Amino acid sequence: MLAAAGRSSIDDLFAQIPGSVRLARPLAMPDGVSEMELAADLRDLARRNRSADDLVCFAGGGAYDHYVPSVVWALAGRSELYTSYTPYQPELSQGVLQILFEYQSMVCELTGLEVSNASLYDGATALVEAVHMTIGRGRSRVLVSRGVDPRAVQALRTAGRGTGYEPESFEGEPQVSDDVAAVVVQHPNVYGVLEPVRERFDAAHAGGATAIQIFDPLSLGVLASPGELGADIAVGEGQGLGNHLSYGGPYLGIIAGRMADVRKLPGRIVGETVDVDGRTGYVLTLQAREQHIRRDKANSNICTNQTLMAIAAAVYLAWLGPEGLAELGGQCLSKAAYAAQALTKIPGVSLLSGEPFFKEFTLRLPRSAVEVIDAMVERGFLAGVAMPQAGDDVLVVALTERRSRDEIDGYVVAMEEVLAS
Amino acid sequence: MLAAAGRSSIDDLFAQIPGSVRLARPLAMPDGVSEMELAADLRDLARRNRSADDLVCFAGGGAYDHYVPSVVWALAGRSELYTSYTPYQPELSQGVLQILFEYQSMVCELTGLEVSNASLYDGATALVEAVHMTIGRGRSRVLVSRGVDPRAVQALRTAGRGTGYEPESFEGEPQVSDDVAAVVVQHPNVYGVLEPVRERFDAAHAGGATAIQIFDPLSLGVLASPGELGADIAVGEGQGLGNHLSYGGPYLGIIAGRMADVRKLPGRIVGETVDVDGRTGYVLTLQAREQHIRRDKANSNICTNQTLMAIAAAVYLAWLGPEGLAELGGQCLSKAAYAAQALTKIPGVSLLSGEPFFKEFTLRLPRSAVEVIDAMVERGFLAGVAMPQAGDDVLVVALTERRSRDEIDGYVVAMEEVLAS
Amino acid sequence: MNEGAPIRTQGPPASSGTIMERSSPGRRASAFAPLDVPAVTVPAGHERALAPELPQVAEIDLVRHYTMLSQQNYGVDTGPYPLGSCTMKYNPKVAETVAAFPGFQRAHPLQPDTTVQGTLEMLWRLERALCEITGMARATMQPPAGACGEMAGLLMMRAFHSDHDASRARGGHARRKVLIPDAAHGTNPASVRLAGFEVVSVPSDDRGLVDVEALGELVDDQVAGLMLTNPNTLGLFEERIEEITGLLHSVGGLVYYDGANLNAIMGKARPGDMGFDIVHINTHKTFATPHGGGGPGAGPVGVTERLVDYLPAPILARDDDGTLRWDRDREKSIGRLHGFHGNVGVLVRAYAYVFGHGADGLTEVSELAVLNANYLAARLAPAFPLAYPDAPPMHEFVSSVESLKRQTGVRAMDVAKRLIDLGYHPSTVYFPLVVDEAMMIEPTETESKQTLDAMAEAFLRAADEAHTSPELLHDAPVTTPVRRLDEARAARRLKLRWGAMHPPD
Amino acid sequence: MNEGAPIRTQGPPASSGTIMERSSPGRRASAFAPLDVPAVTVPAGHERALAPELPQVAEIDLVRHYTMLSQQNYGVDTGPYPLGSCTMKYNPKVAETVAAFPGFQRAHPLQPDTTVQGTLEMLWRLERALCEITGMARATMQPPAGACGEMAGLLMMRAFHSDHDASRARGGHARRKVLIPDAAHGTNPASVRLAGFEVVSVPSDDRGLVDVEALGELVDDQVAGLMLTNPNTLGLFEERIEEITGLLHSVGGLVYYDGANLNAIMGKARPGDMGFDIVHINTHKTFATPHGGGGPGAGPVGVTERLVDYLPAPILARDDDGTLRWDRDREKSIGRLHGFHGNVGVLVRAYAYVFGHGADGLTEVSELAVLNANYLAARLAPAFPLAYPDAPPMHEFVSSVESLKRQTGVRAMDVAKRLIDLGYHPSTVYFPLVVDEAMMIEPTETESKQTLDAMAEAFLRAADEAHTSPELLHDAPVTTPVRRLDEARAARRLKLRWGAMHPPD
Ligand SMILES: Cc1ncc(COP(=O)(O)O)c(C=O)c1O
Ligand SMILES: Cc1ncc(COP(=O)(O)O)c(C=O)c1O
Repeated sequence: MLAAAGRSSIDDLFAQIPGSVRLARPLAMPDGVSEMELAADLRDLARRNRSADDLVCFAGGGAYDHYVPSVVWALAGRSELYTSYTPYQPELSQGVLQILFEYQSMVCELTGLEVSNASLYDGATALVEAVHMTIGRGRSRVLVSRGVDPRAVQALRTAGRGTGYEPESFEGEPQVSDDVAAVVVQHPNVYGVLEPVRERFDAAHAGGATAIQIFDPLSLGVLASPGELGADIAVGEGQGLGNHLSYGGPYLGIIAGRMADVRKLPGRIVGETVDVDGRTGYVLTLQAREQHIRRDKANSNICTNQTLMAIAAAVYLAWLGPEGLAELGGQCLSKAAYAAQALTKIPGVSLLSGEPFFKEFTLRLPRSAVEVIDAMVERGFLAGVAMPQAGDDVLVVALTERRSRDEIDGYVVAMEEVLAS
Repeated sequence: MLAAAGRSSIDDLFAQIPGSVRLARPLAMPDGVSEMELAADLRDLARRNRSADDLVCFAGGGAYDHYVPSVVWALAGRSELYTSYTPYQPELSQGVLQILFEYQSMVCELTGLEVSNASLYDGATALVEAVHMTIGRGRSRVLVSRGVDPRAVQALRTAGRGTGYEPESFEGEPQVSDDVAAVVVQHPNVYGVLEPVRERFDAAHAGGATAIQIFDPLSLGVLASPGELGADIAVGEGQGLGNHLSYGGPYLGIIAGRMADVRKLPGRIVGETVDVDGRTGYVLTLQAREQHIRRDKANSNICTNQTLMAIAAAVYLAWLGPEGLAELGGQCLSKAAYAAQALTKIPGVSLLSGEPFFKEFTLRLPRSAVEVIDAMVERGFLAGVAMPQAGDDVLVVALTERRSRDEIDGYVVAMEEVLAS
Repeated sequence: MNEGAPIRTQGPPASSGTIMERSSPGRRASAFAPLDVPAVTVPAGHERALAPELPQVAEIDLVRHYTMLSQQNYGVDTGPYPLGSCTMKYNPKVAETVAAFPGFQRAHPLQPDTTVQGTLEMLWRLERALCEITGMARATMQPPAGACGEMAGLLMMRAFHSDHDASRARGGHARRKVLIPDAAHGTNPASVRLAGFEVVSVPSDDRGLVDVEALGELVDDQVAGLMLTNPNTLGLFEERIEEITGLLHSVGGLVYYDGANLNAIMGKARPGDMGFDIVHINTHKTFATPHGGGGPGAGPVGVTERLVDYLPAPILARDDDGTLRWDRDREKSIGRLHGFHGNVGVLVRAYAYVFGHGADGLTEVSELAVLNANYLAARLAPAFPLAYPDAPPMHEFVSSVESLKRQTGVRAMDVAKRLIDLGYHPSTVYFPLVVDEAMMIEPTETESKQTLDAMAEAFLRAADEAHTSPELLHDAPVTTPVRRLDEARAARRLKLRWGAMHPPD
Repeated sequence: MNEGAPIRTQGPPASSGTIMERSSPGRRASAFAPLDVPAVTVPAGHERALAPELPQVAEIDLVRHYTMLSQQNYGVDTGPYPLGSCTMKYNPKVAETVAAFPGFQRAHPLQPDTTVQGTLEMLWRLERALCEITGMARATMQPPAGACGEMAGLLMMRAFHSDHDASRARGGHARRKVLIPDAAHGTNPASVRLAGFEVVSVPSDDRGLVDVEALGELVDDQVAGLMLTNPNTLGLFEERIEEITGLLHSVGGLVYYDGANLNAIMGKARPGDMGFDIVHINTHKTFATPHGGGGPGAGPVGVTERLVDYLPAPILARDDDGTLRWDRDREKSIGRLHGFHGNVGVLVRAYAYVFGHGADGLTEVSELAVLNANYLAARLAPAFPLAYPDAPPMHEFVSSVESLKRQTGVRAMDVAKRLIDLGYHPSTVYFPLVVDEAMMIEPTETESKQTLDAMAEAFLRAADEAHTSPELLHDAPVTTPVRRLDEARAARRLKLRWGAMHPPD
């Protein structure tokens, strides 16, 4: 092969690299190992974790222990799908393209909005992209409800440094002057509580700003959709839709909006069309928005996205169906209510967040939340998520359809013990 | 649908079942559960086991902890393969058919014999089928070396009750009179030891009997093949070829023999042919041997076989390649030698089996083997397999390429402790 | 909606040869940890002379080759698979998940019983459930498939008779005959013969049921037993089943239930209540364990109380403290049928199906299986009349292409091949042997009405085309990677492995 | 040997509509445990008015539908995928196994650090290895893809300059310009703009390398930095790289290494040693984490010592007792870029690749990647000359179809589509934008010589056919489930979801 390539040696292939930058030594890391050794190494590492596989998980905060049915990854794990890349050649990619089209359709149904893209990185970056859609025409202020996940706000703050805004937080009624680009509300909010979204969005619209809702896709079988609530753009974390917890990623950034804004929408969008013989087929469309065409004029720099997670979400949503989605929502709602009631009977424990809530609620504990969480791990529970910005004694507890009454009762008993000790 | 079928109710569909045999009550078992509950139930059951996943496995006796590379089940687990059945419609089944053809080819290469079928249930039943091929023409005695796995002999005894023979065991030189149908030798034998197979088979042939070898497919990169040793029929357990331990099944019965005997070979056989356009393709062939055509004249009653395990074996063997097979054999050989040497240095421990051996050897312990095994479990080891028929103090220890020197050294230390206590 | 015959079919030639054609000297996918103990070589005289010619390929070659081959295969996951007698129902994916739990997948068969209580508990519960479903007392999980279960059952018959028969003086061999309906599956007669019995064929009456009068003639004290499916091989329920089992029992014979058709009657009727003494179950049929391209399956066998002692050994026993263990000490047992405990990995999947569905779900399975078959039979009847229209079909039915053949020259095989081009796996054809031009169709409960309708339209279209353009059927299939294959040539010019071609003999 | 374009192509119409067309009221795949606590309903005013119209299907419908769709997709597992700049190498299967270990897969991102020491150790070791490979001091694992890594890098540039720049008085905004070669990938300029900088384009010379003299002209104290791949977007090594980075450093600028082409130089040269300050890595390219149909990836970013303080927060810290924890207390950090810790599930796979290959293996990867590209370039040269023949290609190369087009009217797109019919995924076409009728070909190291030869023959055949039967190219593809699609219509008559069609606006 060297000869055919007109080269005399492997070294010759690298001759154009100046000696001064050539690495004169081997890389300072171990040499390769066999699959057998590698798997053993990673198995040992994995076993050093205590995960939701052996701890009963009441942690939420944007990542939830919803059940992932086997069928989801039996299909999303088909290698023709996961070893392909962005469908630049649509004739060879009808599988991925059609599934993304179905995903977009289901996201529109879920959110009650008109158009969805084919995925963003995660919920937090989806918020960044949504806000970015709204900046301009003299509007560059971003009002963010205090109920928005602080991690999402941090991501917004990071991105804002580049684009030139600084998220401002508001509580109650937002003051929407004519320099406000967006009003962001999370619903259910980071404390789990249902917000008076319609009023907030009315205020946004009255001031000419864009209403952005951060939503929980799993709530939308029972809760009013972003579209119904008046959101112009809805973003959410799609992890719960068939994606594993995986210590925070790969997750799924969902974004949906109005058709009028489709050309501002970031990322890939799949459209239906026909081929030269008139057969229905799918392609990436409106590519003129994207970085590879618009370059520094593009709205977003996203290229590689989270397609596989969107595929899993499509399979999961089709698995759920409308009735499943509603039943799941009802289960979350009921189990959260049951758990909150039982926990607040423990002396010293009270609801910090008000009601109503969906699947998460926030407790004030008589002790440091971090300590309680550690003590609960000893008893086999991931007790929830601490929320230091609201107080050291604040704990957010999440309930999914997966938690049984027995598990909840066990959790309550363990919490009593921990708080009594 | 009922109306279209001309029926008035679901009950009507079962009207032809006489009331006297109708089940008038629900089945006395729980009602169905969701996937989520089912998976939790089975996960709990699986966790009640301590498997080779957390115990270091030195157990063998026909089932071995060889490494199963990820690629094997990534491919054998493709649903088009595993949700299909016997390829009765070859045009829709070229995948399974070609893989079985490749499997047969690789088995022939391994064994040095001319023809293989497409799988039998497991090693023990493969022996039964092999012996069955030899009965007839005035020959009905079956001589079985004492080195043959007692479980295989038991299976032979069970089947012999139907076909009309009683396996007779021999040690040393078999006495092959003209009523002897088959001489069966296991090599390496159940104690791990290499037998003087050639001499045994010469004796068999001198007496006009068929020479049957039970072989270990993983030994055949380094050990002489059954064909080279003079076997007429070779049978073996194919579990080690990419199939999981799975508490004993599904495993893979391998059988190979001479072309002259192909019409006696049990089970499915795939052959190459051409289609009406001259394209190469594969079909089930020589079906006239089989039960569905020959019925009570068939040599074997096998129908459903272990195709999927044969597929896994084909992928595994192609993964190994000739060099991998040889390297694996060398590793087994070397690790067994190392372990045997270290263990027999422990006071009171001696080699019961002589040398040479391949990957297994047999120890005489100063204590009951069953007790030692239990005590070793406490220390994180599956110490081996007891062999009560050879003595309560007899332990068979197996080494695969997967065991590291560290694990072996740890095992030796644990054994010292156990025997000292 | 078109289900499609989802196998790769056109474009560049599908076949790129065997894996050997991807082989290249020195390439290799496998790797091991470096040998960390002193190297030992094979003792003299034991070395292999000629290295096996296995393929030399990288992992990527393996993956491309076998992925492509998988795409040339049709499974239940690609479309309907109405093979009569095979119960090709959908295989729920959860079964694959749970079977892969390391506690199950990595258990060694010879571990101490105390270390595998999870597996033993699973097997115990499954045994109890199977006994409840079939009306049996105990069951063995050893047989890896139905045929092996038949063997187990017949050997138990044999052992039972040699124990109990008044004619034991004659060596227990007096009962030489086992009765089997003429339409029975091939494994039945083959097993009978291998168990040392003689096959006696029982005729059917013109409704397709056992001719009970003729059976009466055949039954005598030389009869060890009768093997039967119910619904029978034609998919019809043997209404006189109690008379039949009674007849056998009256001469001391035993009755064996071939469980291939159990899918029709779960929760509705139990073999035990019909008078059967021995029952095998094909978990790969009734309990949706994947067929694996031909296997593995599992063939648990249940027996009534009086046969429990003869079950293959070992069987499970529960100690007073609840611990389960293998009871090996079973004097009357027929012995061992499998190297270890049977296809346990398959049985985990069966457990998932049985307990996932539960009492209510299994009953519904049978209801829908029978409903689907009746619906499809009715839809096909205009073109493909039932071979035995006088008894109502249960979960499957046998149609005959005989009249179509007379009118158009098109045979059952042609219809089958045309169905392939129309996107469907054909039904079983030419079985049972007693029906000319038989098509044996078992849609199973997992096909929806939409799918049944689409399938019916394909069958009816093929029947239509038999009249209007029979060449479409004669030439079919044309959409597959290969077209009709020369089976005669395959058997004549045996090529059963790469590299070697054996001349006709 | 033919690799085949293994996607389902003929037979019954491949398309059977969307999953919605399999929907039937009341059908449902999902099931939950019965609610075991008192049922609570949604508080008034919060109820959903209109239920979402999701499909109503059974599990079998899901499986058939998505299995069929998967068969209509071409991935690395089906054949070669020589997309330039994308490094579509083989994805070892072991990565899927280890990523699925429950300890990794079921870890919640907000668990106490003490409970996820396994994951943190994995991330730590991976960070160390990536820093060694690239010559950086520390790295962040947060960016979920390369583009996000670019953003992180540019924001660090920004923060660094506003901290260090003499002209801080001017608000740290003095350095407004970021230089990018004209051939750069679209994400580079997009990121620059989003980070609040202006793009200044750097021209190439006629060898296809950065015009260092022109660069000299562009460099001044308003320049925040330069972004570059090396090998560059044309697959050529920037031989004057030290001069380039020196130029930037001389005015206080920073140099960003876009790691898209890292596959060419592992173990051979390190961005850090070339003078780069910031490096992103695309694990989905260099470290074979599956591309997922478009994602997920991961885009770790490494920096030299002087930039460590600016890394996104949190970063890992090891306490004296060896315990790892997230250090959140990082005053100068640019902040958070992702909701949690990045695509950790992807990073496990990258770890498997990096440590599976090790120092020797990674070096060999680059050697073979460059060898394969050079071999293929040489084989294709007669028909598809290199766009920049004066510098030797590294791991990928850009050919031009310009001369073929002039002779035959056949365009790069036609060649690409014809390759599909010949069984191959085409290369990248029309990128980089600076080359007319560009074909950017990156075979990767995992393709064997056999495969390269077969691929070369397909390319050459297409070139031949351009002369002899150009309609084969113009009409291609004809072997796929759909033929060339009307992209203009898709953009004009937007139909982006089922049910709704939006009129042209
Ligand atoms: C009626 C009947 N009996 C017995 C069998 C044999 O069962 P197995 O294939 O599981 O050995 C079959 C299998 O098709 C069958 O249909
Ligand atoms: C040169 C170059 N830079 C940057 C990127 C963007 O990386 P990602 O897709 O991971 O965001 C790519 C991806 O194709 C690329 O090729």
